[in-house]
Amino acid sequence: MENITNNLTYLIPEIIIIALGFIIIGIGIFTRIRNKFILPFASITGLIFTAIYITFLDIGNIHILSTTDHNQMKDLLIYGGLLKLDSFSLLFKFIFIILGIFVILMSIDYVDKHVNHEGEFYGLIILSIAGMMIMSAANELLTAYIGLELLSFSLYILVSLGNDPEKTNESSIKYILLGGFTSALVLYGISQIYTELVKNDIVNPTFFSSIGIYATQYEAFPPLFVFGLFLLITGLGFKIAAAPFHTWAPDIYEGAPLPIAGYLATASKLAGIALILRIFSEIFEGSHSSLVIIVAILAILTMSIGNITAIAQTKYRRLIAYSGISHMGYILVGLATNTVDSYTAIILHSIGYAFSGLVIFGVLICFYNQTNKENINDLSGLYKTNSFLAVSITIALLSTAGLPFFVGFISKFYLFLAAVEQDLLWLVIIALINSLISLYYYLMVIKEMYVNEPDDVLAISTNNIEKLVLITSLIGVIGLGIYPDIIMDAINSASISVFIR
Amino acid sequence: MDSWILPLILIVPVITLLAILFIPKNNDETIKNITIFGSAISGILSLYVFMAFAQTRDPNQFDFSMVWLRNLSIRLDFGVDGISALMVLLVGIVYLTGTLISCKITERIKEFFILYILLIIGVYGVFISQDLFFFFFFYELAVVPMYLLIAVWGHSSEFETFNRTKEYGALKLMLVLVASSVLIWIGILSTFVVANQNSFLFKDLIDANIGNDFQIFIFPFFLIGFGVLAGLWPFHTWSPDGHVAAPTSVSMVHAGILMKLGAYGILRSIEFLPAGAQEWMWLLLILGTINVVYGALSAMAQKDLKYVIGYSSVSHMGYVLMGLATLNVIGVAGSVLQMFSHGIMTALFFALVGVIYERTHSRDIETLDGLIKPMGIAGTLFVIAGLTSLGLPGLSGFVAELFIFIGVFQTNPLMAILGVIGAAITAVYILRLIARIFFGTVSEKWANLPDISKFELIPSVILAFFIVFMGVLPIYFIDAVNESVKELINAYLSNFVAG
Amino acid sequence: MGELSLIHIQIASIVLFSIGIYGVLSRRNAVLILLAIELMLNAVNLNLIGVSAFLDQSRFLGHILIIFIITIAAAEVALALAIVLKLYKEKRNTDVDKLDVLKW
Amino acid sequence: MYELNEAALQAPTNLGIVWWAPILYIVSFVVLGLLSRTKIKYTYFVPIIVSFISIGIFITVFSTYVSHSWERYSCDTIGVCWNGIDPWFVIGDIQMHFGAIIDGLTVTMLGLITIVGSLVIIYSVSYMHDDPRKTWYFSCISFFIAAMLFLVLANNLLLIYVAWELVGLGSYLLIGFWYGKQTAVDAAKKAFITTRIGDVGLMVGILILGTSFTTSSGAIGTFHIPDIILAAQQGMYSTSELNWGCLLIFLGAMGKSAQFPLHIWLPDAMEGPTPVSALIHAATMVTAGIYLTARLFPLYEISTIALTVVTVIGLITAIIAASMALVMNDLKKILAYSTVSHLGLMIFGIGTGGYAAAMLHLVAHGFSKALLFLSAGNIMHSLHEETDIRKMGNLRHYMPITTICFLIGALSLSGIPPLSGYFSKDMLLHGVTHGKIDFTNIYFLLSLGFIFLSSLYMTRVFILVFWSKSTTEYKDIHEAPKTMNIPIIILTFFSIVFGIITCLIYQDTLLDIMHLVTWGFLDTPLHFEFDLILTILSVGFALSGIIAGYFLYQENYVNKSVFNSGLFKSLNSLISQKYYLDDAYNWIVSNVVNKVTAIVSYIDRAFVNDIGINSPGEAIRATSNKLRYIQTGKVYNYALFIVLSISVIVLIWIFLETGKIL
Repeated sequence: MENITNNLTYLIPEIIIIALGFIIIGIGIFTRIRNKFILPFASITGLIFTAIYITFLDIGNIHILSTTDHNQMKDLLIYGGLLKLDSFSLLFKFIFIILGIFVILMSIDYVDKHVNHEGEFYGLIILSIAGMMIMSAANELLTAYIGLELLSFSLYILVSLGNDPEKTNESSIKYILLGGFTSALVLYGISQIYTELVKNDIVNPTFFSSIGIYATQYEAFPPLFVFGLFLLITGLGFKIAAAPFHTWAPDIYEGAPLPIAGYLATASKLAGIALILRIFSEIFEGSHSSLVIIVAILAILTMSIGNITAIAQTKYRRLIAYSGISHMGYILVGLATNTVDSYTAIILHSIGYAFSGLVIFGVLICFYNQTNKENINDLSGLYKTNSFLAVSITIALLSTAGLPFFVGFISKFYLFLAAVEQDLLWLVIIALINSLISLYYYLMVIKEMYVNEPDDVLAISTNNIEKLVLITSLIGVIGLGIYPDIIMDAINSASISVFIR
Repeated sequence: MDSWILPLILIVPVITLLAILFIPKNNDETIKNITIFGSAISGILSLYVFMAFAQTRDPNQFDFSMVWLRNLSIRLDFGVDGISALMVLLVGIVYLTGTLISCKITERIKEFFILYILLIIGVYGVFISQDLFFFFFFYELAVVPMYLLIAVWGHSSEFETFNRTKEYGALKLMLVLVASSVLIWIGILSTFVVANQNSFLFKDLIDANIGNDFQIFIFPFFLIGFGVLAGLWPFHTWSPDGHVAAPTSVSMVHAGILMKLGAYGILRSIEFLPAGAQEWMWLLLILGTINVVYGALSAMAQKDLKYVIGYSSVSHMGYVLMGLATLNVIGVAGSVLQMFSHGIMTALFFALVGVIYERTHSRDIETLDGLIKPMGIAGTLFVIAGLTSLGLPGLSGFVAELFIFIGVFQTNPLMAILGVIGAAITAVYILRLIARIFFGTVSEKWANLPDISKFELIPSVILAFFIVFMGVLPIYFIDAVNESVKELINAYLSNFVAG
Repeated sequence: MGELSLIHIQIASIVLFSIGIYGVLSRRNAVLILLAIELMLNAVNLNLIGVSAFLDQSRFLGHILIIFIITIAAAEVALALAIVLKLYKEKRNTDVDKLDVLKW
Repeated sequence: MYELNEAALQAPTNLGIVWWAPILYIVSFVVLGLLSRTKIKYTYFVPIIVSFISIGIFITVFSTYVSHSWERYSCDTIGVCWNGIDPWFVIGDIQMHFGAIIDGLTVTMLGLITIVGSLVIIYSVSYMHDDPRKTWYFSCISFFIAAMLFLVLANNLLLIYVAWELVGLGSYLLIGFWYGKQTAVDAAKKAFITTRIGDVGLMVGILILGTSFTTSSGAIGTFHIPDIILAAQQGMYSTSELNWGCLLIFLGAMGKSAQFPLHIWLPDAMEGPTPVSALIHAATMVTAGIYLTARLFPLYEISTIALTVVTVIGLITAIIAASMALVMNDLKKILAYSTVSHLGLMIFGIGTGGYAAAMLHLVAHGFSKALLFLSAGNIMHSLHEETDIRKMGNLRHYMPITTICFLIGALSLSGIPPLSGYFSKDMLLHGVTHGKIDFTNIYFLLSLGFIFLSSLYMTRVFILVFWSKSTTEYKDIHEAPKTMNIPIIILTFFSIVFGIITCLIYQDTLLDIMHLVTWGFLDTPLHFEFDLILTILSVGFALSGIIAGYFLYQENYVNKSVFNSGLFKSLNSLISQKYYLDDAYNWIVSNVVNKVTAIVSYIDRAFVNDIGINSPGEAIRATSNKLRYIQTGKVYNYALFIVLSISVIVLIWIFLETGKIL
């Protein structure tokens, strides 16, 4: 009892958020609110408060910057080590909250137009944030699984809140069926791992750390354990839409409400990455070269399929989905590298990716709200109809293509440098060729917007909130590109705390 | 003690850019004036840098250094030696003149200038950064705006034989250049790892004494990667199409400066990969020679005025590459001078082609004739540029090409002879061109075209002035360049004396 | 016909799991697919209970896992059924074969 | 290791004044060039004044030079003239100074250029009087003369190359002066390109000679002519180097001096204004090649192969050009071909070792041919640019002065004593007979044939233009104005007295000057020796040519039908088609050059671009269109996909671990 109560103090952020989520849902259900701003702003205030709490109060004298070098690294296990409190988790929690805030801001108009369950919409977003926070803090398979499911369930519902009934139904059915299927696979994987660890009576058989211990002890894994491991990887890969588990992503992005697609593309992928980093930093303990190779193969598949398939797309949602897939490929490159540097790079890259993803979806939401058009060539002449949107999305696309002045360049450079340091030059070459291919379809989009004439010249307007969101995230994209050093402390401490432990 | 001159060279365009950014769209005049003002300041700064260097010849006088990214120990490290000082001057000149020329642009002038200045920032950055990472950073940055600049403000070319859209030109340019930069990525990353100095600074990489085998393995990546931007055969086709599609001032910057980035990159990579350079320079020599002859022959076959110039710059970049390939003081100095000379010359060419196109709305050599009668000044300037490109003494091209010939002749006489023959071919097509479009009887539809206007005359005259100045007093430029080249080559040679 | 040992349970769970997978792959009815997924989950449970009963008598961690899994599975099914119901309301059938608007 | 040659005496400082001649001309070029778009009249006074000054300079230099012992003076840096100036540029360690050699050769050329130059300028004043762009004309003339002066002063092969190119540019500008005329434009283009082909040889030759050895000071070589010659005499060059160097440089000389087969540009160059033809294409520029060959004669002396080539080329040119001059009907073209043939004679003379005689002939021919061109200018000026001699005749009644001058010029070129042509030609023949070369007899006979031909066509021209009945009657025909006649008369005077003065009165002075090009080792007579047999032969052939011409063209003893039958016919057509050389060149241009370029550009498009650059992109796009169909949209397919990929991964794992699949 004693233990539980004073552990609760460390969970205050999660508690606040969950509470907030329920409150918002409640308000949404039990009251009739005409004003479209009340609910989102209520939830945003809550989130901002939590963010501040996470950033400035140091919880159990751990804060985001607590681990700047390997020696004085602090972390804190709570609930008997089920959850781990360290700079990594704090950083990611912070990021999730920020992303949540942005997504909520972006979706105000959309919700007003297309969604009739405001409360559920915002509330579930908030709940999913809680899920992601648990994922990032989880130190144990079951906890991780629970966080994952909390996230997934919220997303299942959110996906089904779309406006176009046919597409929405299809996408939500697909999503929940495949999600359930993979979660079953994951569970089976967990059970196999549990079996193996218990066999070799390792204490706490479901802890990540014990996987690490096992991996260090045994060079050759028994087949069932490997099978379980791969099932686990499958589940995580499904979460971040890495090939060959990516097939759901384009369809769901197309069917889901646009802000939720953005949310899937940014936040939930980051959550998956957080979990993957935690688990793989353990799995890669000891020398298991063939595991590295397999991750590398997955990376190649993901990059290539994502980029090459993207070229043929005609709907911008699917295009973005595929480009997101290819980015997960780059991150898998970093994973295969598996050094502190690569982890730092991964975190930097995913932050940059999230920012540019926010910009892209922000622009597309504005566009969609006013035109209800979904094809890439509907974007034609966007520069004429609204130059601000065109410029923002151009910058975001160029950043994701990895061109300088934008965060994409330095993060990619960092990622690939780390990989080359581990003699993965061949992998890097493939990645570079892929980023070249990606540039092609980004340029196609840019061409549509600037060179071609708009087919109907109705000026597209942007309200202040959208401007705010876009400009803030653009500042993120460009600022980090020009001087990334400002957030390097946080990222370093995070990567050290997850990698070195 | 850091000098703030070089950061200033970057900051001034940035400020100009921001200033334009916050001016509302509609008042073009203000935007033009601000850009001209800013470019004038940059030009003066560049001139100052070059002259100050020519005075003292102290390569460290402008050093500036600050930490940029601790994790990778990337430093923002600026400095110029004779070579880059000359290049900075080149950028300054072309920037100013290009700005003046592009005052004719009417649509979306704000955006045009923003992208244009972005391009300029990129090229300035490449020439002044002493750090491999930032070298590449700015290198890529210089490529970024090209697509929109060409695709939005360019011209497609329709002919009965073929027609090529500006989108195609822009796309090909962008993709080929980025593809080449993939090679440079690989080169830089693996060099950094192998050098193991935990630093991207050129001087650290030079001190690293990278192993020969690795050098020999990695140098081709730099060679081809940078070479593509220098129009290296057979990867040159992006350049004529890009030139032709691009608007005037962009062609000026593109052919005048951007292609020099490639050669400059090769020059820099010789510094820290001497063994690789020694191993591979035969390839560069051969390809460069092919560039010269092949480019000249293709230029002779073109019907489009701008294509002729485009291929001629392919051919002239061939001289630069040949000079680099000699790896002796004379040849390399020659190629540096050729970079400058060709930069000015081709900028003048494109400026005048732009003038002609403005007037006649045709670039078809067959239809243009006798233009020197209505457009005397433009014609005279064009003839000056043409004579420069065929290497006439007393104009900037001669000394450079002479150096290159002598340098190459010492390493490989056959190639030198081919180079000289290439110069002769150049003479043939340039004279054909001039005779075709400027002399002869003027057809009445051109008979009363207006001659060159103020905003076109001033930049053209500035460029022509530098051409003649360098031709008549080459010593001033040579002295500035020679010492740095000597240092570079001696450092290069010392690698083999040592081991 | 010896007494029950862990290996039997594991084999049983693998078989069950495979059947579940087969069901997911072969059924065209959303509800049946859900049932197949449930089958897979139960395979997991079976495996866990066996392992924890035979090898993990000190802590019975497996049992704890099972409790959680069952709960979550229940929630998931509920959610899924809701969505299927929504689908059924509009389409009057739950055949996933008809759901291929979103592709390519 | 080779030591730089310090032997050159320090020149008397007032020789430095020589630099002012080209510099003043440059000034005049710049000034007039800037004024050329203004409406100011009388701008031509600038070049006139400059030309007088330059003649003064020549006289000073000449007298200084003569008054000192006739050594070769080399002011190795312009510093002798202007104290303390940077080198023009620096190649590695080689410093490129404006250096001058002042020796007999230079002085001779200086005299020719300054005198003929100023006369032509004066002549042009009234010839170009009505042209709106005459300021630009005079600017170009000044530019040309300046370049020419630099060329003859330069002590350094690179400087010579520079001046060489600039001279070419001057000629280009002046030939194409009337840019409205397509023929003029084409002629200018042809001239520049043809000479440029020769210049490739020149450049490479210079490179060979300049960089084949390294000096003790570690420089990569030297372009300083005395050093090169010294090096050659000390055997620093391998035989092949020397042969190639000399031959290639001679290729350049062939281009400039219109030697067969590169002579084709010179007749076309007559499209330019006539005074230009007189200055550039008779007296000065075309002699640059002869000058260069003479300047480097010591090298040729060592490389016998080159010398033989020089001799043969010269002789071929002389004969062929003379034969063409015989059948042309365009006054200026005839003069042009005769120029070509005389240039050939000079080259031939150098080849046989008689460079002194060649230089003498160069000057004599320069004066006489300038005279002839200017007279032709008179004629055209009064006949409204008519140049077809068949439409002329009987002009002696209308323009007596021109007639007399023309006659004297023609006779001098035919080598009738005591005109200057006679002396130089005789010396040449003397060189042939006494020179240490093979096939002397053949050479001698051919040169006699040349003499016959040249007198023959000169007679033809003179008779058809001035003597025979005129087929057309002229309107408002008049003698040319004084400003045009005075230069002609002066030139006439020169072509009369020049030979006498040099070869009889002051011969031991002047011939030595002519001769000192050879750095003191002599193999041909220093003095003009009167050789009776030789004189009889040469003069006899010349006279026979004149007589034959008289009977052919004046009295028409032989009716023309003879020429239209049998051997004569074919020969006639062959010659009048210029030996099909132009056709050959045109064929090459249209069927080889253009084809090649077309092929290259096609390859560039079809292979390098479309296959090399485009096709990868196409391929990727195609793959993408295939690959997108993985996405069937069926949920169970997705599930299957997942399951399959898991099993594949497991297989891969097994393969990686065990090295075999199952």
